[in-house]
Amino acid sequence: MPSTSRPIYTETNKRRSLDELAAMVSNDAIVAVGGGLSSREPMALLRALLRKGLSGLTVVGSAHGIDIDLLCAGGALSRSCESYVGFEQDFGLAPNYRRALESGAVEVNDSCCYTLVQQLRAAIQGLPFMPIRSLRGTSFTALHPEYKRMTCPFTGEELLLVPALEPDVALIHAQYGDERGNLIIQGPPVADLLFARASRVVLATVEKIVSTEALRAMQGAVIPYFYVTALSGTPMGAHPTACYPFYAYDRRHTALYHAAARESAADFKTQYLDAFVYGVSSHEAYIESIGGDATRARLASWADGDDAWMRLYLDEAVA
Amino acid sequence: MPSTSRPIYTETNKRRSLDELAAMVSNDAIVAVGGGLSSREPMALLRALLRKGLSGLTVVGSAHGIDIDLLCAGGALSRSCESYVGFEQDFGLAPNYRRALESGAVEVNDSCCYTLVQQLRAAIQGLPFMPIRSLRGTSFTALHPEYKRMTCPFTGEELLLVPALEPDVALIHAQYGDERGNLIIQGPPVADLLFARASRVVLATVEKIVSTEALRAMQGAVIPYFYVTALSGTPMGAHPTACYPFYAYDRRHTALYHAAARESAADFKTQYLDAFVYGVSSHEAYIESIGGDATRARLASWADGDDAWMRLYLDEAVA
Amino acid sequence: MIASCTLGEMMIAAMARTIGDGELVFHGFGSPLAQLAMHVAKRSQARRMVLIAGATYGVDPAPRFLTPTTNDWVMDCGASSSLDIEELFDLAAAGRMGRMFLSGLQIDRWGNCNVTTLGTPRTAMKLPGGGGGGNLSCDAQRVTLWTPAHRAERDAKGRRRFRLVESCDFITNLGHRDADGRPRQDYGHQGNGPEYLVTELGLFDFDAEGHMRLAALYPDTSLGDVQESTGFALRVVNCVETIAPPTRAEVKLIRLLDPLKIHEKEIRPADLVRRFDIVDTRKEPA
Amino acid sequence: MIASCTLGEMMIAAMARTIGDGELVFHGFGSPLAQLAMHVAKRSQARRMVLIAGATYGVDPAPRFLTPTTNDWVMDCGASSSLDIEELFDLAAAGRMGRMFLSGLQIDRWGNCNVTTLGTPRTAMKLPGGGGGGNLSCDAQRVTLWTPAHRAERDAKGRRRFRLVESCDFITNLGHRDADGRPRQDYGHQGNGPEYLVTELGLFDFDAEGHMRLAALYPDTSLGDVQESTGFALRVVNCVETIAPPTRAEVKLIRLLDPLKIHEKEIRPADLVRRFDIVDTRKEPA
Repeated sequence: MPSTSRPIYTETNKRRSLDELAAMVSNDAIVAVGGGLSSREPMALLRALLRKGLSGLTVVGSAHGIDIDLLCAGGALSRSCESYVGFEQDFGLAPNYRRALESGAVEVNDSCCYTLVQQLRAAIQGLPFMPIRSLRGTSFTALHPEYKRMTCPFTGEELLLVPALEPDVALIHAQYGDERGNLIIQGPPVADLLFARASRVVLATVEKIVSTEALRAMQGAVIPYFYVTALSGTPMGAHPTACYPFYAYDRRHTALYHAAARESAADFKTQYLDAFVYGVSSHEAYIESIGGDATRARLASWADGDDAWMRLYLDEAVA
Repeated sequence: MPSTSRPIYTETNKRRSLDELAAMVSNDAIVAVGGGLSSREPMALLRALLRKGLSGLTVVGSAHGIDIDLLCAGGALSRSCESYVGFEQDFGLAPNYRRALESGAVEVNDSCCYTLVQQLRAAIQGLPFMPIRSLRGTSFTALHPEYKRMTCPFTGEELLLVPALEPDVALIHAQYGDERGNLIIQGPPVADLLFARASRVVLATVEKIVSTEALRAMQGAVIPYFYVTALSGTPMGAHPTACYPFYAYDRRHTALYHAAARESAADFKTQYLDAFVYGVSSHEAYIESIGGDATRARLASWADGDDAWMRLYLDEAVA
Repeated sequence: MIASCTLGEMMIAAMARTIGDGELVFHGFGSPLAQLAMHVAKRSQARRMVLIAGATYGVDPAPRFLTPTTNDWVMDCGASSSLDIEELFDLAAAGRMGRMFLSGLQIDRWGNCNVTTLGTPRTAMKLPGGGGGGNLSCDAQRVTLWTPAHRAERDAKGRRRFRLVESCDFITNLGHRDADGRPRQDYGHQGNGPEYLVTELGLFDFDAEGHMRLAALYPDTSLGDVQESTGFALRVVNCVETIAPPTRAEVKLIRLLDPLKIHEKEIRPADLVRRFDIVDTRKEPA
Repeated sequence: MIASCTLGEMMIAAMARTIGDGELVFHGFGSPLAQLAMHVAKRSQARRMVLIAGATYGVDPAPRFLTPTTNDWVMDCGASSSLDIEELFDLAAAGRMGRMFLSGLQIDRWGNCNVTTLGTPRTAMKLPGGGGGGNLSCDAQRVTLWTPAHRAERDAKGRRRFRLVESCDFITNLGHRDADGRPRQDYGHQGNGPEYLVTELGLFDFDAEGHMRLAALYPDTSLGDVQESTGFALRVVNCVETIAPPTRAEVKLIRLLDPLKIHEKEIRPADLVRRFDIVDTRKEPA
């Protein structure tokens, strides 16, 4: 629980390189990964963390996929408190995640979305816990002996108390940011606003760094600068997840990822990690490795209309 | 506390007249008045309530002014749980409010902004209470014997538990709304989003009723339709408080109000209530009574630039 | 003219019919059958329902086509507003969520679902996890369960791995009784628990004890089919009905909404070939 | 060239100097002196402060002119983002609000303030109320108090009604000890309580016990002035200093920010005529 006052960040220029951001994450940290499912996950930053050889991380979050699966493949995790990690109906279970959790290498410590929300809210409000009514009767209470029960002094009913969760670091990919660290998230923010408020350090990658005036004119959720520790301009930084309006979900690349992951840990290492993570020295090299401008153009084609958008998701397009 | 499930409203056409809205508020209700200070208070609806002769209301809110003062003058209240009622440095104390509370006609039950936020949040989350750390050591705890203390089972520290507050009705003035009840609030929402989520009935007046498509294209805070019980298109509905971008705070009218209120209850009745509340049969008649189009144009002149904006607030302009 | 429909379309229609008008309804992610059921209901018997999309939390969106993943801007098109994760879950916690769709890799007689881990105490198989199901199964007023994988064929050793199990290895989503048999009511949750289960073999409701009960079969399934694929003693209503097919308009709507046939990814290959006649006695919706 | 400044400008400068760089600072409503102090600090020694405006909750706004009321769009002009009431108060509750300005119609030796009611137990005079002060006085890391109405003239009966009182009739904002003398630390609040009090007669800090202590006087006020207007035994620092005037640039800035002289509404008529020489030894900010 937060025993001391929470930090704010007021430097006037917070631009850093992707590797500088990665260097601000420590082994064994509690990490909140932003975005969710196939959307706006901070993939470039996660790849940089893997290249750095980070380990022992605990991840917390709501509904995730390739981000957590990749961290599992890279041996970065020791505990998963996510609510969901998978590829939905699209490709099914998350193979690297399964291997890591079934082998015991990563501790199974699943949570639920609202439990997470309430735990983050407690941190944001400087409180040691938040009450919830739900979850009693499920197996989550046995998996989380840290939850406590109380008898409500107003109603006499039983409530569950979930402790404050203050991630050491939040990793967020946003569409836009300014030098001071203001971030604009367009489309569903998932849990990112909560992560930004609850975490001690907030590291952001953004598609575009723009002026504060330009930010102000945009529609979208704003994370005020004083929560943000540092940011990096990282175009295509969420690939292969979507970052609209810049690019859609790269289903073709995800199919390739999942096919390699399904084989075995060894095959995934040679076919995917060596090709797209360890074998590329920078995010720029990664962009080249996935096809550079041609891929960029393909994924931007969603904006050409419903047919073009649909075409990105045809099974025939996944080859 | 909320013992049963909370209502949602899904009628496809929620447009009602101002008087129909007023008819939906009962004597003795707990009422959350939206807006704050000199901005976006639902004044037209409050005047309609006074014309209806409503009484026994409890009001809850953060920082208010002429709205609560007027309700006091009209004898509508029996208890005030506001955090602040006054005219700031501008005109000082709230005369009708003072008379009502000093005479004992209205119970003094002041609250604080964050206490209110947490009590509304409890209602919104279906919880019987919310913890806070602050307020212990002040006199508010004696004024509110309903607050309870607990020893935190995580940290051993003492916390204050404030009970859920579910207003019977929220009265909100917004810039825009659609037939289904979606509302757009531009500029500071004050506590209106919390009021909308926490209250059993939400009655809104709006400057303009527009299509859902038009609403969607606008920037601003949205109150989704299912919280909203009914709404009325009521241009100038916040007068004499501001409703930008339509009109600024009518300082001249407020000066006239305050001068009458300072005199005595009797003088206020004849000089103000009879002229602007009881003596006008409708909101349209009220608009005429305050100068109609000329006043409208004067208050819209803020948009002509800083000098024009400043001119509205010159002491010389208050005559 | 549409003469027949698929199993997926049958299931979608059956799920859609569990939705009442004026309910606030939510589907999670990775659940195209539930997504389509909601869009069908919204356009037929439940025009005043509040449709909240999983993952994007858009209110009443009108997506141009169903996408293979749930958190895609396509799914948010036309939404009249967007909630965030806090507001969505608060709505449920305050008892305002009328209905939620939930599923499980294990579902027991009380409607408990497991999507967390198989094998106990050691994790033999890690499942994806339940998202917000642990919370919403307690908070949503009513729950419709579904699974398109009820059938438990014998494996090479002649054993069946049931989807409808004697007991869940982990209770991700709470049904009518917890692992110790304690009734849900004891917990004082906001919600009333599972009301229906739609599978590819039949439709179930829950009796006064909270026990699952076969209520209807498909034209091509039998009581025996259901019994042999169910890991606990079946309870059956007095008069088992036959699940009605969707109307032609509903089938047309489903095909329009899901041109990529995303929902068929949920259906097992053997069930993809099942066809059901549409004998349209109900009035087509306008 | 500006040769002198007013009392208001002196007070604004003294209040501004209590702000540290990099602090998140908040003023409430109806407090033009505090508003101006924050804008002055933001443009001089505390350029990295996070300035959160009362009532609008705008972050770092640059209003074109001070308005007679606080929740006016003018005050929000140029804000880089806008918080809402929840986020603002959460920031404080989590210990992120570095400083808050608070005042009272009664202020006692421990820095408790009353803006709720005069007269106890019966309300003789209803004051406007404290807004969020009851919460923020506990949560904000540091508090600067101010009042431009310290002077307590004798009334017709020769009695003084003190602003700095022996004890508050109601503790709206918590200082260093509660009504029973219990120290603030016992409560485990996030914040550390009042650090300074700026009045029209002098500047106070708080000693290790949490007791108010005269630390500086204006060039035109004396220890005697302060003592006779204070309702409790004065404590005084060893070496009482003289409050420094603002720089010429600061005065210019104040006059630019407040062309309508809104802040003078806080000042009593007798104090409006006080003037202070500006002997500018400090370097003007760029």
